[in-house]
Amino acid sequence: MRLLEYQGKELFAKAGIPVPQGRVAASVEEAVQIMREHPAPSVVKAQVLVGGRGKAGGIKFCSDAEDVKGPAQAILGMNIKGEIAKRILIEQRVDIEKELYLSITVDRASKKPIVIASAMGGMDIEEVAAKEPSAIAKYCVNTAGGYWPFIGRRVAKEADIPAAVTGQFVSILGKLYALFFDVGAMLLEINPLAITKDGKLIASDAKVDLDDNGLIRRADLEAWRTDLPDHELEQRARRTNLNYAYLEGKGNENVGVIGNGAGLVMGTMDAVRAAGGEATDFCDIGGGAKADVVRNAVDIVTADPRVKALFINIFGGITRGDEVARGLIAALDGGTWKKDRLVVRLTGTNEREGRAVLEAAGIVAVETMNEGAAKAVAIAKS
Amino acid sequence: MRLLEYQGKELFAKAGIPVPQGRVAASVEEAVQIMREHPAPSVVKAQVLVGGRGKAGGIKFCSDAEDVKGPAQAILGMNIKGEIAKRILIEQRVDIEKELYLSITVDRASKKPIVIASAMGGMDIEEVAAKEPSAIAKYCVNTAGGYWPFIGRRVAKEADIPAAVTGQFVSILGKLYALFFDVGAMLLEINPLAITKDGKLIASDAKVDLDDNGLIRRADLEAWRTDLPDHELEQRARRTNLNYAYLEGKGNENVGVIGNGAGLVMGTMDAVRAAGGEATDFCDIGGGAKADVVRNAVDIVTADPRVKALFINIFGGITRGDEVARGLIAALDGGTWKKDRLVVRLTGTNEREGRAVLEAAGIVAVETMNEGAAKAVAIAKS
Amino acid sequence: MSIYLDRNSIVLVQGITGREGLYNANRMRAYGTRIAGGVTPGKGGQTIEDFPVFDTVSEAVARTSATVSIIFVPPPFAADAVMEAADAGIKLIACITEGIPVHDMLRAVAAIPADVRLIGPNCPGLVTPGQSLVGIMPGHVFSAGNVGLVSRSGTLTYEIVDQLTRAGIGQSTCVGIGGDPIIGTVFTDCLRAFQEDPDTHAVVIVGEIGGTDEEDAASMIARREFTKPAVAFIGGRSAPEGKRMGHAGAIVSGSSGTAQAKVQAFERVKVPVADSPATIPELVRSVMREPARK
Amino acid sequence: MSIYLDRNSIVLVQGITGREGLYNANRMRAYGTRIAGGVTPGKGGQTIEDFPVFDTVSEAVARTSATVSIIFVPPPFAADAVMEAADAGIKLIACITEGIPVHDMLRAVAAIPADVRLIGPNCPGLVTPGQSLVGIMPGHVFSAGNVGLVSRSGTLTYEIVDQLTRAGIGQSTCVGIGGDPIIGTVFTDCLRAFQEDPDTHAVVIVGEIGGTDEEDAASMIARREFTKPAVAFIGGRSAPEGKRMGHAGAIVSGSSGTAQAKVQAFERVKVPVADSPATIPELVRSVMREPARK
Repeated sequence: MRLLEYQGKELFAKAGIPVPQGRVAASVEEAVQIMREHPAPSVVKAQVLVGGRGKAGGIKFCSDAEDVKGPAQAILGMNIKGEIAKRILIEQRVDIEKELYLSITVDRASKKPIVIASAMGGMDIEEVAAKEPSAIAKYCVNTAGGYWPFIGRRVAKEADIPAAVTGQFVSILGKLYALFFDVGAMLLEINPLAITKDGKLIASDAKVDLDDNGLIRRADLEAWRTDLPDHELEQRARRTNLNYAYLEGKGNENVGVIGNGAGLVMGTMDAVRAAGGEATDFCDIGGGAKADVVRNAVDIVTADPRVKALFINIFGGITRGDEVARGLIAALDGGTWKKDRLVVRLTGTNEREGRAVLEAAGIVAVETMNEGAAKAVAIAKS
Repeated sequence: MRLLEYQGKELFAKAGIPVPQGRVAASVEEAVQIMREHPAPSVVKAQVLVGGRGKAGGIKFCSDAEDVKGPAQAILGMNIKGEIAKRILIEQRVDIEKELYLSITVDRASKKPIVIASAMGGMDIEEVAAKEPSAIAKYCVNTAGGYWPFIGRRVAKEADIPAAVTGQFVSILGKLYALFFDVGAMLLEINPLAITKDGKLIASDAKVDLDDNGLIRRADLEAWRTDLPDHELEQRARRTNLNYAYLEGKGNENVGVIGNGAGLVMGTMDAVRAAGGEATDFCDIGGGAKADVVRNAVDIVTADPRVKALFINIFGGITRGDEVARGLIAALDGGTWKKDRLVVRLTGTNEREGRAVLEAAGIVAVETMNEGAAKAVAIAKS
Repeated sequence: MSIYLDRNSIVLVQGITGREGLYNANRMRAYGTRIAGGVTPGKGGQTIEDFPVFDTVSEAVARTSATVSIIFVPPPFAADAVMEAADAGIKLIACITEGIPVHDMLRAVAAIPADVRLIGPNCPGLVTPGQSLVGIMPGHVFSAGNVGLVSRSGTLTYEIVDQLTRAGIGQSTCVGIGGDPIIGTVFTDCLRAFQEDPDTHAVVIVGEIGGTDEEDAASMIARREFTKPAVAFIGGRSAPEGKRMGHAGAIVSGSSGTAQAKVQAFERVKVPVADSPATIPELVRSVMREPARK
Repeated sequence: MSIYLDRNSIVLVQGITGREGLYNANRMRAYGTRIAGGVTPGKGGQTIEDFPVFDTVSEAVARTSATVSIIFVPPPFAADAVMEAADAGIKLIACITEGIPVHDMLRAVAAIPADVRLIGPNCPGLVTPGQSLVGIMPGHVFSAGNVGLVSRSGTLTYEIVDQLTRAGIGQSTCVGIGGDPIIGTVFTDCLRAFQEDPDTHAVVIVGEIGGTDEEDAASMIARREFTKPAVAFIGGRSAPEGKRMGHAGAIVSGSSGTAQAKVQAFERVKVPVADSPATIPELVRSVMREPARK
């Protein structure tokens, strides 16, 4: 679950990490009220998850309550790379001397939290990595040992963080590390971590990605979820605990894909493309799905008007073929989707029972994934 | 730093460990007021650190505001094994079905926190260990991994904790473990951990020993220190950061002992006893002591009227002989102690310089520890 | 021979009284796996469908001499179950549970002793065909033979194994390592084990987008630490950047974790990458015919 | 030969710009120890009395190839310094600092890699006479020879070494393991090392009240894992129960940790226990004359 900048900064502030004074507004009136209460040179920032909002005009300046109207009006409702800015963050402007980079993320390879820092902040860290890899310091923290200040000193030294702010840097990293575990983060990124003209470190931006599975331990953070600007079908899927992603690319998406297991669904998407079509979605009903899950998946995937054919690809392990078949029949019975635009491939556990259920409803399952993909694409193009 | 029961229970309650409703009183009036506000069958408990207060009459019962006067009067000011009860804890009585034992302490051998539990609570755990060692379950927690509920389940199983309360037991142990690290404890002991007649676990007693060195991280707890009923000279020593223990045994203590390093001081105490005397104190000026520390040590040790001779035994490592000698001269100059009741042994780092300082003041240092002990005992007996 | 698991492995089922635990305990037993019983806290002493149930893993280990455990415990309690197994002396743990908090696993992998092998979590388990199945895979698609398989995916693995079996290519051991960001066993661990196993003559590596496990495996091959014939497949070539494909592991972030990078990494070390699961058997045959890489 | 430390050991001083750090750096250098420089965060690049100062241990290790570090850092920061040294690849760490929170050390010992030897904290360090001194001991009392010494005490150790040297008994290596409740190296670690060292012909074990380190050492001798001649001394025989003697380690709690129990443990395994430091040399001579324990 990715957070908007203002949410991330709220977490930072609670954790003792310095952030600029700021408040969030959802309307021009609120923005005016904020500037009336805190009249100071400020920056108005679109609260969106996509990158590049600055270039898209999502960051503007103002200095008083009158002055904020224009920027607020311009940004609220702005479409930035397909994402609508529903909120703006109004922050007091900070005089910046230099910009650093600091983040903590989960490192798959070492199975540890990894700290990444650079004295070249303000730009995308991947860009820095490409241009000047030696400007980046990385340190995998021994989870068992936890954070010790020496880690901050070592990273600061290796990243060429100015000596004058090393003390602050070490302290901020310690707090960031504690926050990382406290909220169950996948990523905490401060870019830029600004050095102000008077020598203070302050988090100018905040990028926070929380582990969805970890929210069982932090139900309080779940409340922020509604702020996320995902596709409507994704929101609906999430409410029903379905692994679904709405895919958007060249506009040629035409085959709805449902399968069990992320790998198989991705393989199915690949097979659809290889057959000349394009998947409209990624929909994984997971292991051990019962009939109602299948029914829900069919409902959501077929609610997408781009779907011209639906390909259901099940290889039963923990998932049982008969359960899937029953859910499918129920979805067809209760919905508007027609079985002539449906291709089913069913194999593995309880394959025979499942096929029997399908055949009783007049559906003949195909044998292989490639065969199913070809058939689905043919239907979609017909 | 050991805490009184009421202090320990305050920590338990904050950590979410169930304790009986209770309040502390320092006077009969306060006790009456408490019972007026909470009239219920209650127990009045002397707040002392020594064990065996029950047998000594330090635990009594009452049921209303009138009723509490007698017990309060009897216990407040009571001398229990040399310790004066300055406070009483008035707690609502709990109907106990069974008593368990639970503690966490620092295990030197494994270098880990060790959980100790038994279904035989209410008596001294050493007694249980002697009588029925199989009734005790021990588990060294991997500090790196931290506490996981399986640890509680395993300990509960091995200690034969009744299955009906295992869930509560696991939860309480988890909270106790978190508290252990939170406060930097050397020992957290709940004995008894009572099972009430209605099947609830509750901490009937609380024994908490905090790591003195850890208080740099928990200055808030330091405030409780004044409550401790140590000997007045020990309190004075602690305020000046001197490692001093007032020793009381058979009443034949006669030689004040000062040295550098706990081992050497203990060795000196042993040598004094071997020479037919007995040390009045343990006083370690530590490594690298400066002149003012020596002076303070002499002042405190000789403030004890039992001291008939003073034996200062220094083997210089990080401690420099000349510093010690200068402190000693200053103490003699500024105090009332006479050099004819003083024996000094000085060797190691800057030994020559130190001896020169002493000789200039008319003090001849002895060569060995045994020689010094013999001489000090002879003076004490003269 | 095989890796990790064979006909002598004695297996416990943690969460045996749950729906999936019991269902799969029966399926594993039917396959021939030596299931010694199960563990469910609070239900010790019971017997469920002839499986003895214990309160704790340590008790179960003491009574059954089990050294393998498979975990079907709900996400909030699953990391605890992993730690319990490791603490009790279990040496091979397959954690099937999906949805475990990543931070639970960060703590767990840091605390597990070095001699304990954890497969997963969020994995289908592992199988040594004809000997023992510890997982949720459909046993009938596997056949005994000399090709090892290691995969980040579950169902895609069955798909591929099915193709191998239909083509007459049997397997030594198949390991589904799971799709979570933090997993106990990665490609390189399995390749090291396959390298040591005389009965594994070639290996199929089933990767997917996200992370660098495939690149790490390719580096290991480049260093000649794995020298047997190998074939790879990468799922998710058509997945767009920035979209999470079902589990947190499968996501392309910027230039990292792309299918293209992984395909190139394997091709650089002369490991052919299949376009579709259907072509894998053919590639396996061809690499096994070739002289070994030197 | 020797244990842990010899003339080739290259040593860093953490906290070298502090009063004790600098004083002892000079003393160690005067003894002959190869002091490569020191570390004080924020003071890197300076030179203090010819010692180069670095900001971090990892930088110092990269520049000097040091493998040993001695720590003179104030208590709140000392465990951090220990971790920093271990993280930077230092293999032998002597932590002199007294007063480190026990919970800091609980975390530190759990996180230090197995191949790093930590001596202390709250210890006087160690010395291989005539070769290298890493600690705060007065160098002049030591003399090279074949008797190893391991002690929980600091100053009492000097006392005993002084007696040995005066009696003409030289030492292979003397290790002051420290008096804190949580220390990196215990008696049994040192005995294991002395057992392997051909130049150590006998060992003096200086224990004190509290804990069970002495009993553990005796058990090791009972198991024949240490078979060289040994002599013991136990400080604190006259200490009363329940009083903490200076440091948290030295306390008799009920029946555990008494001097009596420790004396008996050693006597049971035929290790003579000296009544006074003064009688140790004589006992050492007598055990070295006897045939080895079998």
